[in-house]
Amino acid sequence: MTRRLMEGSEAMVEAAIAAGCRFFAGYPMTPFTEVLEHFAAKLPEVGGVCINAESELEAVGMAWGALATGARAATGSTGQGLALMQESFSEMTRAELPLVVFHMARGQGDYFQATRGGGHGDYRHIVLAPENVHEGVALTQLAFELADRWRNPVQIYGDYLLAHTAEAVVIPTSDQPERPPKDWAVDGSLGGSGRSRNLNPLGMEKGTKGIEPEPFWKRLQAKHDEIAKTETRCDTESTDDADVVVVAFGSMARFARHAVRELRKDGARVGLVRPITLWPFPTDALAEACEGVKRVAVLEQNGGQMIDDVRLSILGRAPVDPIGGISSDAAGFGIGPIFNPDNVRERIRGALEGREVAA
Amino acid sequence: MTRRLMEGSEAMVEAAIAAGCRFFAGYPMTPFTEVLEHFAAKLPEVGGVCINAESELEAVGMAWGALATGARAATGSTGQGLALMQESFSEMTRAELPLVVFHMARGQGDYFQATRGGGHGDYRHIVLAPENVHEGVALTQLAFELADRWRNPVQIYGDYLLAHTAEAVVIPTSDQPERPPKDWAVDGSLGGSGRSRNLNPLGMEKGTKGIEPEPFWKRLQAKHDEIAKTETRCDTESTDDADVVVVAFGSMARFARHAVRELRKDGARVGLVRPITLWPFPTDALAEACEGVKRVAVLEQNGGQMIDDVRLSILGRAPVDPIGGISSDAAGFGIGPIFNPDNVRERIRGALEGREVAA
Amino acid sequence: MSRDPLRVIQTSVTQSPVIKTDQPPSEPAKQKGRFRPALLLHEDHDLCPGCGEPIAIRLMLEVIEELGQAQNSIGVIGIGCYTAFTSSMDVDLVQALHGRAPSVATGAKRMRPDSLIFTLQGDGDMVNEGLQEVIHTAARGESVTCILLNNGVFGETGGHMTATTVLGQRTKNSIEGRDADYHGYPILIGDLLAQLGGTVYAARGSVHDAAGVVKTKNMLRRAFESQLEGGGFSFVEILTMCPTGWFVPTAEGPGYLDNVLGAVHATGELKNHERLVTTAQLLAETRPSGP
Amino acid sequence: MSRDPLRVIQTSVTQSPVIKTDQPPSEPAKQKGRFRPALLLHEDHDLCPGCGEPIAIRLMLEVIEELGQAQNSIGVIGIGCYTAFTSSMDVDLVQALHGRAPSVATGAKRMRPDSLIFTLQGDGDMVNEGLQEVIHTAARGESVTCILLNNGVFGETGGHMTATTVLGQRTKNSIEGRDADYHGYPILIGDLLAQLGGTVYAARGSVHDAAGVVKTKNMLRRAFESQLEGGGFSFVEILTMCPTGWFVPTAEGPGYLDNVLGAVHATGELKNHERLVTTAQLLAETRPSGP
Amino acid sequence: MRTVESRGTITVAVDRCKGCELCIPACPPQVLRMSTDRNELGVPYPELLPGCTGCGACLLVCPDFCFEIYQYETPVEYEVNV
Amino acid sequence: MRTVESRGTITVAVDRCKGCELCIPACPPQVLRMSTDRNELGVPYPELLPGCTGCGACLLVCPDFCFEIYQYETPVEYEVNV
Amino acid sequence: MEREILLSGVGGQSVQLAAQVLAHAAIHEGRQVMLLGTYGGTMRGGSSESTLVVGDEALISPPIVSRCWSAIAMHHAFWANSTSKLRAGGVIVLNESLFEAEVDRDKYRVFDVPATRIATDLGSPMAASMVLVAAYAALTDLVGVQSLVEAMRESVPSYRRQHLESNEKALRTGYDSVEPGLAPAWKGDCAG
Amino acid sequence: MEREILLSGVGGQSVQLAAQVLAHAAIHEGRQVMLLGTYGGTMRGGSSESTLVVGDEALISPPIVSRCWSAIAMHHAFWANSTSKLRAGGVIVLNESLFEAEVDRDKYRVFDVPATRIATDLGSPMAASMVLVAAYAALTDLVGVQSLVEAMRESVPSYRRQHLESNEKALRTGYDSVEPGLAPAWKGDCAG
Ligand SMILES: Cc1ncc(C[n+]2csc(CCOP(=O)(O)OP(=O)(O)O)c2C)c(N)n1
Ligand SMILES: Cc1ncc(C[n+]2csc(CCOP(=O)(O)OP(=O)(O)O)c2C)c(N)n1
Ligand code: SF4
Ligand code: SF4
Ligand code: SF4
Ligand code: SF4
Repeated sequence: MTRRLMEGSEAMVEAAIAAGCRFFAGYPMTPFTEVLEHFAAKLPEVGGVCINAESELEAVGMAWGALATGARAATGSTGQGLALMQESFSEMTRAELPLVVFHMARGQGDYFQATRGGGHGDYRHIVLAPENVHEGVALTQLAFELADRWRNPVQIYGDYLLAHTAEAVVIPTSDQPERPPKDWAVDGSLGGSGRSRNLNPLGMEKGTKGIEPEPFWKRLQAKHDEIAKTETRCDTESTDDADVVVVAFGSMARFARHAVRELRKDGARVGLVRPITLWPFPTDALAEACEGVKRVAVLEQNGGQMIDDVRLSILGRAPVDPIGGISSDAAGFGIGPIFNPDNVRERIRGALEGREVAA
Repeated sequence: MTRRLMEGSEAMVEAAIAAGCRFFAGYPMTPFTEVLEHFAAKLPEVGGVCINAESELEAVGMAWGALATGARAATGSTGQGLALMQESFSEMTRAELPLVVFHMARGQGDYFQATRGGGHGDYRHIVLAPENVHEGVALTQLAFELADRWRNPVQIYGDYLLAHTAEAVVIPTSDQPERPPKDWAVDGSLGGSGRSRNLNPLGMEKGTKGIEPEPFWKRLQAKHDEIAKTETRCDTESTDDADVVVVAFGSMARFARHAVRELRKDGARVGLVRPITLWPFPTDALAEACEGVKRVAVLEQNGGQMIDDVRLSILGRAPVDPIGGISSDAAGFGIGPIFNPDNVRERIRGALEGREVAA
Repeated sequence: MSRDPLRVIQTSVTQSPVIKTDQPPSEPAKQKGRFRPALLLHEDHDLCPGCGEPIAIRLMLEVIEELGQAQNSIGVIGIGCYTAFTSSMDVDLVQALHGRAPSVATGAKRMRPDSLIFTLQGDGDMVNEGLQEVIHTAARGESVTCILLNNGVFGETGGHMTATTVLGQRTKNSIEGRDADYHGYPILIGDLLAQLGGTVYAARGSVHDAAGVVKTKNMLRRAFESQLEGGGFSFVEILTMCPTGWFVPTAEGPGYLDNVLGAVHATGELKNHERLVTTAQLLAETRPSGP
Repeated sequence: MSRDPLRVIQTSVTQSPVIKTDQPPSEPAKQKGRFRPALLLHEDHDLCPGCGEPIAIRLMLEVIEELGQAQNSIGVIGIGCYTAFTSSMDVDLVQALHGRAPSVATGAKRMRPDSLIFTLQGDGDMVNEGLQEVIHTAARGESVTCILLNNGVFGETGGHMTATTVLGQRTKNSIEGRDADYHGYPILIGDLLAQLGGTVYAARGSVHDAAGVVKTKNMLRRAFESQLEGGGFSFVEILTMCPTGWFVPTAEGPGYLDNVLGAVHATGELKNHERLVTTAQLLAETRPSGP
Repeated sequence: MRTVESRGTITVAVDRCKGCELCIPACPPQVLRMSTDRNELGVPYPELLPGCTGCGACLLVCPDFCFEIYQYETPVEYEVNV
Repeated sequence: MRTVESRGTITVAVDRCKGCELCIPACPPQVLRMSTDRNELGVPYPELLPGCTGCGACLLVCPDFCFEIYQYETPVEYEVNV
Repeated sequence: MEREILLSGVGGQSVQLAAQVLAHAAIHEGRQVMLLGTYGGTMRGGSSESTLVVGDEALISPPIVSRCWSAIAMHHAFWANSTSKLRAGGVIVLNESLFEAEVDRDKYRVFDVPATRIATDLGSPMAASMVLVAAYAALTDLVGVQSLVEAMRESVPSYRRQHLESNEKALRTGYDSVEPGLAPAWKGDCAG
Repeated sequence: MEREILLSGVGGQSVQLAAQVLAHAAIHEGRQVMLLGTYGGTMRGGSSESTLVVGDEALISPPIVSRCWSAIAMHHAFWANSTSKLRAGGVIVLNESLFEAEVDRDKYRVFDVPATRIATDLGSPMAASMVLVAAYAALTDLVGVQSLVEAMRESVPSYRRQHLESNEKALRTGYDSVEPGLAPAWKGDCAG
């Protein structure tokens, strides 16, 4: 169990392979490109396959096929590329395929995309947002577990900083829990018997005529309700006596945590709630952590997206104010000037003082 | 101004053409297909062009090109096809193109897609949800006006019932308000002069080096804030003394209205709020209409999507309960058994009696 | 429904006795053909009268059975009228989205290189929505077999023009006939695929008559065999009747296919390992007098 | 950066006087060529040393100017390294998404049939992400001109394999060289497009040497002229150096282009109205001894 | 009157027939014709006249899986009025 | 010593040159060579020796728009040590 | 006042055309209408139904109704849906020539019209639905016969122009085949 | 305790390699590290910077810092960013051979190391960054020289294996070129 210095992209790829991922397909796009490159280099070494797909649409289709055979498989991109995969995402959710998606976003503006999706109909992906490379490794492995457990796609929402920051990490190897048998997958062996399978997103059964989407979709909805009940994950710090609770996820939370600790040193009563699962959103944990606070300050690097979920959790019991905003570097890759400890501390101080914080 | 019996799809196409739409591209998919068919038949008659695009991705791209030249242009599909257009949708919003989208959905499960989108980054479309064919005509014409006024895409969220129900309608002709000059469009004439244009989603200016996305995106955000302030539209009925307010949109609202009137006849204190703009959501109007109510009942044909916006409007001031649910016909086209006046009335009665209404 | 209910069926009524055909013969006889192929769970389907797709599906299932691949096959099915057969085809299947089957097949093949992996797609699915997928899959040389049911229209959505619709053909949105100036030219997908480096077998058959059916079955066999030999990409295009989408009387479907579609999308083998033939060459051979 | 900063530049040092070139000559002389084409707002750009794309862009802008189309052109630009030129090209432009330019050009052309509408795309953009768009646009016979800058890699994202990368070529994700079995075969996009009914002109040029540059410019002229004649789809593929993506020293770019890319994607006219030539035929003519 | 030999015969799933008539021209000896009756679906269906060779062409072209094919061990003969 | 005639000449935007050397082999009379000096960008740039014909090949292949081309009305002669 | 009319029959019986003719005729007479046709199955012989709502002013009824005032039945095959929605006292006009199901004649006001026979007698059996809607119009006074004729001329697609004459004859004959105004639509309130 | 180190220089000066060597060496000595490299511009000669945080336990610092404890400067060109973040009393180790900017020697603890000259003297001018980080390590006791050598062996990519020897020599010479422990990293609290 040696620690190795790895950028987030490499560490997560190693974690995926250690978790049994044997297929990857993707199309380059900054800052996701390195994830693809590492899969391309490392998967063949373990007998896996990485395809440099000709487009994002083809990448997600290839992952679909690999998953259908029961393999652990993944794809990924940035928000732009994932936008192209939205039809597949919603239908793969309905086909109950355990897809894992590496989303290396250009910032946090894709929160809605990740949590509400742009596919059609009712469906949800589990969305995990690591704060740092260590957690990137852990959540990558969790992603494969959850995907299989629920037969539902899981997205890992990272960004440029997560992909490119190197830390000394340990990749846990195969002390994985026993995997559930994939008695739904197709291996081609069941034809000619009347027990052949039809892996499809419509609830269509072999030997019957027509489809019955309503009961099928309701069953999926019930599954999503169950996931929402059992799979929320949340990290809180110093919320017990807090006047202001800061809510932040992913890389932004790293800066928020640093600022909260510094401000605490100065005696400020400020706490942090960090949703680890963006969906299901940790509504209850957040509500509990914010009981009695004077203000909830939402620090997100976008025009205001997660704040909806925060408000839905607080439901008017305290003012919920944005202290983040759109922030971008010149290349548009998502490392905006908001990623600055002083800047973040000033924003939080503003919230503590009840000032309105300009985006 | 004769009234003519037309299905929603035909009426909306005629309304679009009367509003000056001269380009359409689409790919068939039930229940959107007839919109495409009518455009294909009618646009050439007025010197316009309708292309039977080879896919949804190509359809939206063609509309992009037509819009760039300053033409009024549109595309459309069902939620599935629109899922494929998500990358274009978000980037067209950033390129400030006045796209109109005819979304003939398979039910109401695409509320999130329409209001939050599946593109990347911060962007919004104006979403108009007609209740019937008459309003379909009016909102189609409004869509083209709003798209031009704000240089922002506008979606019309319809469904199978809107597309296929025939009503006797009048198509208002060119008594359109004066159109703002499109001093941003490209007609090819500005080259060689140093004043040529570059119509792009990145805020890139001619003659400069590099891009500056942050101020550009912040300006768009400010525009969206402005739209949110000025363009909400909402229809309320019998809410003044209501114990229960039902919130419903589009075709579902037709059934809700019918039920509310019948229940009022029986003396029940029930009212209706119908968001006409799904984005911007009429938060204030809804909050006002629901002041003092015992319960807000959300009737939507999906697993619970608009209810987020309703709760964000009510913010805990009254219980907000779902009384709709997933409901589909066998073909999955979206005419589920929930579209039944008795059924809807019973659900509302349940809300009046404080019962939990099963989906 | 293209069938005009008022049309009176013209049959040559002779004085001959009509033979009872409601049950197997009582005289000693050997059964040479069954209602349905072994790999079909039941005969029922909702496809239109005179549709060519069920005929093609029969062939495909027969070949899978005959090659002993019933328990070693995964089909990836597109979206079109033929999709209705996913509940009755007795092989393992994956339902793909409209246009996306070749990529799905690719992922499956890479994880199960020894299985027979095929796609079943319509022309709308493969040549419109998913053109890029099939070309890249062929160029990549994936050892999968893509089967195209080409009727020159979107059957399922009501008979609109596709990228294979031939010039002059009437469809729901080219009601005066496909016009090159306004609608462009049809794509000879077989030619595009045959010339790619990764393609080992490509052929175009038809089910408009019994001879065509027999030839098409052989093409399917050769395609699957190429895949099992592990060589690369194989492709069979099958011209099928869609009287509904064509707005022609049902019984005229085969003739329309032969005279209209077949005059452009000529049938024959386009590539068999080294041998490469273009559709133009096939046309010159099989219809020297022109369409 | 592919350039090794330690590499010593070898130039043949003679005893000749070095001529001052920091300003125009004082002797009477006629200016025959300017730094930048008239339709470029400034010379600065961030593309790598030895990149072939700026050379191709110069040609394109010169032809537009020479045809008198400076004030009648709309360019639709894809996403790749060349996108950086959108701020300096002095023609009206529409920025398209990666892969989507041909459809955007289609919509623009249909609304402005008299304008010169062209796309500028890389091989990743056109032959990977947007393969289907350009093929359908050609088949549809849209009177637009699609210009492909083909360097066989995704330059912008760091030199990964594309659908035109030739066998054996080293790229960032085919580091041992493109292997047909694992990565498949390159697509000769010009051949696919040339044979479509809607295409009137298709050619493949190169900017690896001055003769190639001159020929390529003529191809661009013929393509634009075909469009202005209203005939249908026209296409010019231009092979460009990407020393960065190829992992070769900058100065070796032209030679690598000629010997590696050019040996597969042979240059020449593929279609000029009725005359259709395949790349295989071009190769046989221009490189009879083989690559 | 003349004698016609049937080397084979068929069974027809009449109620599955959709009346498309594809089988009629497909039959090489031309011994299929459409009924004047209509089946459960309301359409005419094929009737067999003497002279079937058991070639299976009808089966090959029928989209509705209506045919089974038999070959007699010994041909069967029918008397036919011409 | 010998005399070399320049029928044309060039101006070079030295500080824009990225040192790619594409112009060197492109020059038909081979009168360009890379400098030993480095420019603002830190790279060598082309120097002109006598014998330029003003053909413009360097301009055609330069990706950085570094060349202007002139043709002399009367050729200019240079003395060269060989 | 709003009147809901459910038309039903077997695919191929021109049920949708009949509904359109009724709808167009109502528009001619200044009324509001709403019409939604639904088809079952893809094969000939599947169900063909249509819901038509006619009213004086802006309609409140949604396009799918739970209860209706009247029903027109070309055939008994897909009749169950209509009968389940009909209010007690509702008006039924049925095609006596083909209709073979039980109808509760105490609960509903039932009128039997031998539409197919009348149409066959006129030499155009396919015009039976015209006969039936015209009879319905006469019985209920929903619309006049002249409006029906004009509406039919608008509704028949151009490639069926040859049927205009026979359709007109069918409408007029059907209209005259019953005693008018027995079940008036626009007097009194909604039955039941 | 956490120590932030900003390394900066011009592209081509092996700044990123130097940062990695320092990071790997810290890992060898059981510490937590975090490293983020950033590059400016696409051309040679653009900025090359790296932020390295080394600490005893789970790090709190985010990958971009506002204030730092020390800076290593290979060149003055992109020095402004580092200097703006340095805390008063912060440690600066600079490449005296090339560095030409003004530095406030009252506010910071500045150490001049002629790294490029030393490396050139050793016959490998490209190893100047090795000299400089080793000198830094010695001055701050951040890591030992043996760790540096091993870290360098891990960090150099396989196609640069021929430089292992010269790099090692550069590290050892750099380490010995200064008086060790003058600005200890792990004693006392964060300066300023
Ligand atoms: C993304 C997407 N767009 C459109 C559709 C609607 N659609 C379903 S089937 C079909 C046409 C199928 O045509 P084809 O593939 O030719 O098969 P056929 O129906 O003729 O057998 C279309 C357009 C869809 N399912 N998905
Ligand atoms: C949908 C989408 N996927 C991926 C990208 C990322 N991307 C930007 S440029 C590029 C490669 C461009 O390569 P090419 O078109 O060959 O042009 P070059 O850079 O070589 O000039 C890629 C993959 C993108 N912008 N959009
Ligand atoms: S529409 Fe055409 S393809 Fe579809 S079932 Fe009918 S005949 Fe077959
Ligand atoms: S990466 Fe390649 S294509 Fe891009 S600028 Fe550099 S050399 Fe040119
Ligand atoms: S081919 Fe089949 S379905 Fe068609 S008429 Fe003959 S038996 Fe009936
Ligand atoms: S071609 Fe241009 S950039 Fe390259 S060395 Fe010559 S002058 Fe410099």
